[in-house]
Amino acid sequence: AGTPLNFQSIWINDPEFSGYFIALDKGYYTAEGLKVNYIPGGPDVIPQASLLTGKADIALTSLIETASAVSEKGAPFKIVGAQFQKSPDSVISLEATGIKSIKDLVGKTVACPPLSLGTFKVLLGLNGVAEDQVKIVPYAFDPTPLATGQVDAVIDFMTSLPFIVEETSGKKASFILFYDSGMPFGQDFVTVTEDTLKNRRKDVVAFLRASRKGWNDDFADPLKYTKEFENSWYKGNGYTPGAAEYHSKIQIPLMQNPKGVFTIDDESIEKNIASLEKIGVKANKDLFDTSLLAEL
Amino acid sequence: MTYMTINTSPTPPEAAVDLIIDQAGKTFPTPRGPVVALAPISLKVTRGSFVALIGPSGCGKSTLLRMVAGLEQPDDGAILIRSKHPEQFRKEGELGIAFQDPALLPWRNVFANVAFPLQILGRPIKPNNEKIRALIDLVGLKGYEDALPSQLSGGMRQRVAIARSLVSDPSVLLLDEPFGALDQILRRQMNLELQRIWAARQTTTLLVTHGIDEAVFLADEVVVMHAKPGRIAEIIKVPFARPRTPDLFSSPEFHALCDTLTAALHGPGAAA
Amino acid sequence: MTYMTINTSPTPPEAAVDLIIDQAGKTFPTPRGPVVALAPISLKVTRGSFVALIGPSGCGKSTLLRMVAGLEQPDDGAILIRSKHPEQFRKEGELGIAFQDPALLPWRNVFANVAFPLQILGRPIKPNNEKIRALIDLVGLKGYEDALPSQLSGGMRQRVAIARSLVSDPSVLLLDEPFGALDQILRRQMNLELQRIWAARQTTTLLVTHGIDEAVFLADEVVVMHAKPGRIAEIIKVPFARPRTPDLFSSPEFHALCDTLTAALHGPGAAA
Amino acid sequence: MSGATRENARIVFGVLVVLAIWEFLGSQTSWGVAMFPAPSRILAQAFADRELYWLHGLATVRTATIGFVFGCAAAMLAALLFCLSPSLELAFRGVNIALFAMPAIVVGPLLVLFFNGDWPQTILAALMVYFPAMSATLLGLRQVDPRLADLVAAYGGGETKLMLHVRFRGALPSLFAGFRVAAPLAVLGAVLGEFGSGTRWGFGAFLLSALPQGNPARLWGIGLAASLIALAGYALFLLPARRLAASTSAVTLSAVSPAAIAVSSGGRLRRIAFALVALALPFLLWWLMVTLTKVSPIIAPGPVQTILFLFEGRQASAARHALGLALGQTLPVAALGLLAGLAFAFVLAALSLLAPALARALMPVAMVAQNMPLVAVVPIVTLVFGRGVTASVFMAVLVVFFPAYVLLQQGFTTVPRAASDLVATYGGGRLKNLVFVAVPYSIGHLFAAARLVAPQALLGVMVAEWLLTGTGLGNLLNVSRGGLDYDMIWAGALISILISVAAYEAVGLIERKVVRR
Ligand SMILES: Nc1ncnc2c1ncn2[C@@H]1O[C@H](COP(=O)(O)OP(=O)(O)OP(=O)(O)O)[C@@H](O)[C@H]1O
Ligand SMILES: Nc1ncnc2c1ncn2[C@@H]1O[C@H](COP(=O)(O)OP(=O)(O)OP(=O)(O)O)[C@@H](O)[C@H]1O
Ligand SMILES: O=C([O-])O
Ligand SMILES: [Mg+2]
Ligand SMILES: [Mg+2]
Repeated sequence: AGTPLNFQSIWINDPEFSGYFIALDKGYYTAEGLKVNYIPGGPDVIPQASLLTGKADIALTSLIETASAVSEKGAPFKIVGAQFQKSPDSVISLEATGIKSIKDLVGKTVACPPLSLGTFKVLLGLNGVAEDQVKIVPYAFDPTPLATGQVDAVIDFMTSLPFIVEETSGKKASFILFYDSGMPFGQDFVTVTEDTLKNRRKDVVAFLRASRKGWNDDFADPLKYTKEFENSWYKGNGYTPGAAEYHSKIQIPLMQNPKGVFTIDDESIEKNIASLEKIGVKANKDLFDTSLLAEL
Repeated sequence: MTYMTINTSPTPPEAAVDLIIDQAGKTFPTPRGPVVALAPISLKVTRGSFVALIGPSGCGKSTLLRMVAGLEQPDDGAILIRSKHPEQFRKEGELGIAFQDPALLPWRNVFANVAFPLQILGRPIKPNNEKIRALIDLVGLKGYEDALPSQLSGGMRQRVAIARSLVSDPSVLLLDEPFGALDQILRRQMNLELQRIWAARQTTTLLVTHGIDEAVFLADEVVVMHAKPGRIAEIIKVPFARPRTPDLFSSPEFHALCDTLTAALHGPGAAA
Repeated sequence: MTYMTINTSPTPPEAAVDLIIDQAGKTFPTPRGPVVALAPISLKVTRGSFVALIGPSGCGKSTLLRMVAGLEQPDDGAILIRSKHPEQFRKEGELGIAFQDPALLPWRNVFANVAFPLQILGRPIKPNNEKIRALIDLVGLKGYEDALPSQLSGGMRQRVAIARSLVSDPSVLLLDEPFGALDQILRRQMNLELQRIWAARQTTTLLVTHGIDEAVFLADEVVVMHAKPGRIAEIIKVPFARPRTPDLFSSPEFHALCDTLTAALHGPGAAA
Repeated sequence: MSGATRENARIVFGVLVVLAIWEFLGSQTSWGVAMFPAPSRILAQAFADRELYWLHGLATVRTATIGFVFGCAAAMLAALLFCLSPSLELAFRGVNIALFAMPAIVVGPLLVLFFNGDWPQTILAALMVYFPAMSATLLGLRQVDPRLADLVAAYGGGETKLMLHVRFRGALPSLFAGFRVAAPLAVLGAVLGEFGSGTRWGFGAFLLSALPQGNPARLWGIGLAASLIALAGYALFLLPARRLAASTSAVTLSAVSPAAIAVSSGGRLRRIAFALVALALPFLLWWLMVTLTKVSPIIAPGPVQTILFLFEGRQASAARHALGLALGQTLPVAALGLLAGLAFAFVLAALSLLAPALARALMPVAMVAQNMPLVAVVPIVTLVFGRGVTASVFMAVLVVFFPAYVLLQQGFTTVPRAASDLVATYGGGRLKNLVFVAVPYSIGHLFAAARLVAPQALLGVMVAEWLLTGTGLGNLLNVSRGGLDYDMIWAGALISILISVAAYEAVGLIERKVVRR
């Protein structure tokens, strides 16, 4: 197939996307006859929107946004795989603060990205904490307020922040996964439009297959690629080698599945849908199409 | 309707009329109510004649000149220069003007300011270099070609404006107190030069001046205006032969005419 | 060093000197090289005297006035008004000035323009309402108090500037060709008014003018300047008794002195 | 030692003292170490990062330059057209303000959707540049000395000749003021665009990647470097502007106030008619754009859909409620931000007359503050101001003051010497000159500045809401884009633009009252 496959990522280049970089560098996509065009993400990049405008053919998305776009706006999205079985979304705090469970947030100040606010509030409710028992302020990706004690906890991925906070403040940090606190979500769902699924099904399958190969390479020796990409894919992304290594290693258990990376099965679909329901987003199983994974 | 007609002395009957002002008046609306700058006046000026306008401050001299140049529209009546509307006529490049305020372009030096009308008229500067320099010389500013207006004295700026009014070789020349900021010696010099240029080119000239002697020396006819409302009170012919020389200034006839004019200015209807 | 000293006619030996100009000259740097506006000159003016400055256009009259007002710094030498530096002196509100250009603030009406110096000096307007109106009346602009500068004729603007220069009851008055745009009748009137005000308040006055007759009529001494470079050529005393009346204009002595002045202006060193 | 030299020496000394205090706080206090890094640390980090600075810096400079060129070219062309046809300006006023008042949180994602490569950030830079540059240029073109206009007319010259020989040249200082506004805004726009667009290179991307790394020295280094580039852009156009201003202002005072010339004429009826056109035109263009590009209505609802969203269907009242609530939080703060921003701009511009050396010293500080990426200063702002109204107003002022300052300062420098001389002769100092001459003379600039600030203030507060308070319209729009709730985003943008237009027109109304008495 000569037509390029435009792949919209969900964030800037960091170890979260190593598998794809490996597949690109090692020619796994080319071997599948794909010409993958990797488009990095960023705060203003909304991958679902890229799908809708046709800028991207395939995208990594967050479930809540995708599901609500489907149920409320009638967006023609299909999820064909999940990079993270468990979302890295966490409550991250300094160990000294003594936050060991969501309940411990009572009376604390939490910096939460506005986009995660709804989810976080529901999470509080699920754990028996009333909204007004926690002081919530906006969070803009900067760990400084946590390190300096301006806030007691932040809502962020645990893939690099705990390491960074420890490095900068010299104090131990800990995290609580949303997943483990009554809000089991996956993350970085491989999403396409119904049109793409119909017209380029083969390409999407090929993409999943090649990407899985890339991830498997990564799982086998994450540090090798961290080093390798330091001066290519990661260049200029601000990571220290230590943070990149930490990130590469800590994310692996969240992605791995005995049936291979990207796996979604009935069990995980149910969990995700149940979580969506908790935050008031309607969804049904049609949102997911597991048949492509079956063809890998 | 009667016209007050002005002719050069021995008028051939077919002498062309260059300027017709027909019952043209001007009232400015202001927040404090309308201000009559000029009651409707009529005037004819034949080709090549030199007309001086004198009158008290505020009697509408500048307004009249600005109407002739098409910069103000008369409320009623009509103004025709060479049978054309002022807006049309000035496009032909036959109009020269020096305002009461020199109005120099602050970013242009003397040379470029004098050359400005040519540029507006779309005429080339290069072939006129010599002429521009000669005009600058004429007004005594040789050596100041490159000076900016901010580097000139008040009288020097006024002289630039005089040179500029002549640069397009106009056939109708409007001068609004062009010599107001000049000393008497220079003023006399400029009077003579102006007479020379006027005679050589038969330029129909309207000169606003406060110098009665200047008016008598230069003009074929002097239009005396009165104020409140601005109007033409009297038109006085100047019978002296051309060309006129500086000794005219000391002749008794000259002084007599000046006295007549002074009386006309003071006249019974002349408001303070 | 010699001073050219100017005194009111019968000078008591202890007459205070209001203005001392001591070897003050002014050269302007321009891209075309330095322009000597004024060679170093010295001059003393005693308190209450009236000095007229005459000279060809560009001889440095305005520059001199501006130096006295502290608006230009002399290259060398010193200028003292009542033993103070101009910058200091003007703060006392004892200086009145009318520039060659009326320099009215376009957004202020006539009344507010005349009142402007009071505001700058931090004096109240209200109690001076009557005085401001009287000054506007004096310059013949009664009824135009609310008019904006754009609604005035050239001569009217100049008259506003004259009224403004008097509003602060200055003890030193600098006037740069204040009557240039006025007709002769009004000019004579203003001459008389100026004499009256000067006499009543013993205002030390420096008047730049191109009217030789005006200079002789008003001044105690006339400073004749020459150009290239600007300098003082001669100082001529005017012996006529005070108060002077309009008949002076027709006296033979008056004409004789005017001729002397004209000659001095033309003098051997006078450049064109 | 002359007065100026002495004053400059004092300022150098002052700067050194400030740096020393900064160094102390930044290295000796725990909060300083964490969020107010000492200059030495910033420099050391920058040196370590020098290769990255080169790569990112080059990208930003390129993007900003291209954005600057496009934005200014459009601004000059538009100003020319608007000067020739004031009706056109009235008709396009809505579009102009919309382009300016469109929240970056809304535009950013849209640009990223429709353009590839460096174009999203380049276009954002151009968009930020366009309106202020156009306003400054238009102001300069309009304020033609009527004496010169008469001269041209007397020689049969029409609008073209007047434009060619008088307006253009007379507008040069204003044009340069426009450039001075535009250059830093282009950098800011580029950085903002890079921050969001997913590009790999540019200070915005550098900033975004540095942000989660807990390395304040790097963060501040990036911010300062971006500011320095902006400052350099500003300075580039400052020197020629100074020289130009001197040779452009008239020697004598015109009898007509320059502000009175620029106030648009025409009867009330005509103005109302054009106001309606101005209101309708953006909607028409919006509808055209949506229709022609055939974008999914989920992302780009047309005007009808957006209005229906607000007034029909189940969700309408909830949407109106959410927007009303957000506006209730945003508007009062924006009004405060407008006043505070204008006041700050005025004070800074006034200082350029009252205490030029102090203004020269403050200017870079203010510029750096304005260009410092807000995300980098959030922790310190929070520390100093908390997360309440004060913090929002402070952030709004930072975003707002700069174009207003440049315009005002430009106005002050065009005052003819004759007017200042008058003040001087009566012993008036700089303050009296400011109050009685400079301000009334440049009243047109003052109002132009106010009109610029009006939409900006709203934007500034929205940024603060997004980064600091998590309330109001800024937060609503930010949250909505996550939910792909483009109906809400467009509705919010529409309302914020309508408010901006209203504020802009209100300023114009006041101006007409003040200038034409
Ligand atoms: N734009 C205007 N608006 C209102 N009134 C005006 C305007 N222009 C002129 N006037 C008024 O019209 C009258 C005549 O003005 P004009 O300038 O023609 O006088 P002038 O004869 O040239 O006087 P001067 O010798 O002082 O220059 C004056 O009373 C003046 O106030
Ligand atoms: N700012 C300046 N820069 C350069 N040259 C100047 C400047 N101001 C004045 N000059 C020059 O200084 C000389 C004297 O100027 P000044 O204005 O004092 O003359 P003046 O005697 O008042 O003449 P006028 O009667 O024409 O007003 C002139 O040659 C003028 O060109
Ligand atoms: O980075 C910002 O300036 O918002
Ligand atoms: Mg006049
Ligand atoms: Mg002078």
